[in-house]
Amino acid sequence: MKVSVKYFANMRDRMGRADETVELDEGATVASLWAKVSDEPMPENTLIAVNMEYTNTEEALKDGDEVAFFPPVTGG
Amino acid sequence: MKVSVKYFANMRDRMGRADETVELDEGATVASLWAKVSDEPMPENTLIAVNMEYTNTEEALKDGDEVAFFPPVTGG
Amino acid sequence: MKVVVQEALFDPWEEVRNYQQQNLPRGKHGGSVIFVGTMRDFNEGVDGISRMYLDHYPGMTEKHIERVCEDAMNEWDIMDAYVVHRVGEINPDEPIVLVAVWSRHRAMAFDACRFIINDLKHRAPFWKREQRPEGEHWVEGNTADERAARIAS
Amino acid sequence: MKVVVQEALFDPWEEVRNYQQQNLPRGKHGGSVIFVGTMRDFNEGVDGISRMYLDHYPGMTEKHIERVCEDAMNEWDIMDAYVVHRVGEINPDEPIVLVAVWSRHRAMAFDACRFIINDLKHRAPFWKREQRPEGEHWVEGNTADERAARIAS
Repeated sequence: MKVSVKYFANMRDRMGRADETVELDEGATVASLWAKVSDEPMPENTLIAVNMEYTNTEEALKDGDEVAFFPPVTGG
Repeated sequence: MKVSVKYFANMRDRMGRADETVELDEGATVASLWAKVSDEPMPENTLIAVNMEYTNTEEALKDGDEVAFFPPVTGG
Repeated sequence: MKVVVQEALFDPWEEVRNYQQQNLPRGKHGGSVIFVGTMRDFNEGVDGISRMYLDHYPGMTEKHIERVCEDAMNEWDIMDAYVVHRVGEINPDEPIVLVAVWSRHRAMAFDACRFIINDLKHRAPFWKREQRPEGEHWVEGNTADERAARIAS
Repeated sequence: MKVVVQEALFDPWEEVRNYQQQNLPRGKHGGSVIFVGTMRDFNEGVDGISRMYLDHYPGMTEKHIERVCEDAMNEWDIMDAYVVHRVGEINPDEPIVLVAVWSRHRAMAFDACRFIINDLKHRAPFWKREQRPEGEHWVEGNTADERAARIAS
């Protein structure tokens, strides 16, 4: 299955890319996706959204999901 | 001594006048002023200001004071 | 800091913009909180209020509100406060009162703005007389105890 | 209810006036509470911040703020809410965010406005990159625990 991945703010700088499409095995979770896109552990305080809803590393992914990784927010 | 007295809102309607000057004996308090301007007891919840500062019926008055009687406020 | 009590209708948004342009240093405040109280055409379960007359105690009103604003500026780290309150004839949908507060941080602005409008509602010498379908009616204020409880809220 | 995320500079007072004229029934709301967040030229002890870039997550940002406004309208008896948030390049003294809430009674408007801006600051996907004298700097957000604590405040 394929998921699209987005990175924002300093996560984009760290990854060196803003987005990508990743091929995953069935049953993959957010954690296994991270292991595929980076050799380093996920930075502490990283926020995760799947299909624009906050979630955590345990969430199982489905084909076509949009996954985003980003640092704590600083709007307003 | 003389004090000037003001009435606002329904207190003005009740007294039938907006203001007046009252002659008082030395040592008069707000309570004795009220007894002079009205035959009725002061309505419950009446607010009192002397020289534009909230006070109570015990306050002793001085010549030239401005005393105001009015109901609970309803601004804003 | 400025407190204005006036009969004339005013545009609260125009007032806030102008006051800010003329009085606030540029780039120093992080947040402003504005309260605008507007005349409703209903009150206390009565519909069809067509007009209102707002009585006040000239002199004491301004003095009282100015002191409340000073208290707020001492209590919280706010940069400026601006209050406009109308008196006299007011029609439904017209603004009655504007309270604008500027500060470096938003929590202070919320607290100070709320403190000023709460005190103003419960302590400043204004009285509303509504034109109701059955006739003129002085709005009843709260008793001292209720007032104290609400100021604390 | 309306949520707008835009790059263009806006005049918060003009926005509030127009939104109110077009969306609020006349004579029904007793109070409105407005928060405007403005860019400061200092932050975290650093002076001389000359510009800021506000990154965001298009789509999620709008969705998140809309849900927060719906939550506020369900939680408190408010009549309407309008939020405008800028993204992209922002200069000191320019507005970043507007949160406007209208209600029959003022306490509800204060609570709802504060709830929306607190959630927006701590949960909506925006990120600030400041142009400081020593270079560009991503502003550090709070950790989840601090965030939860502040949302409750």
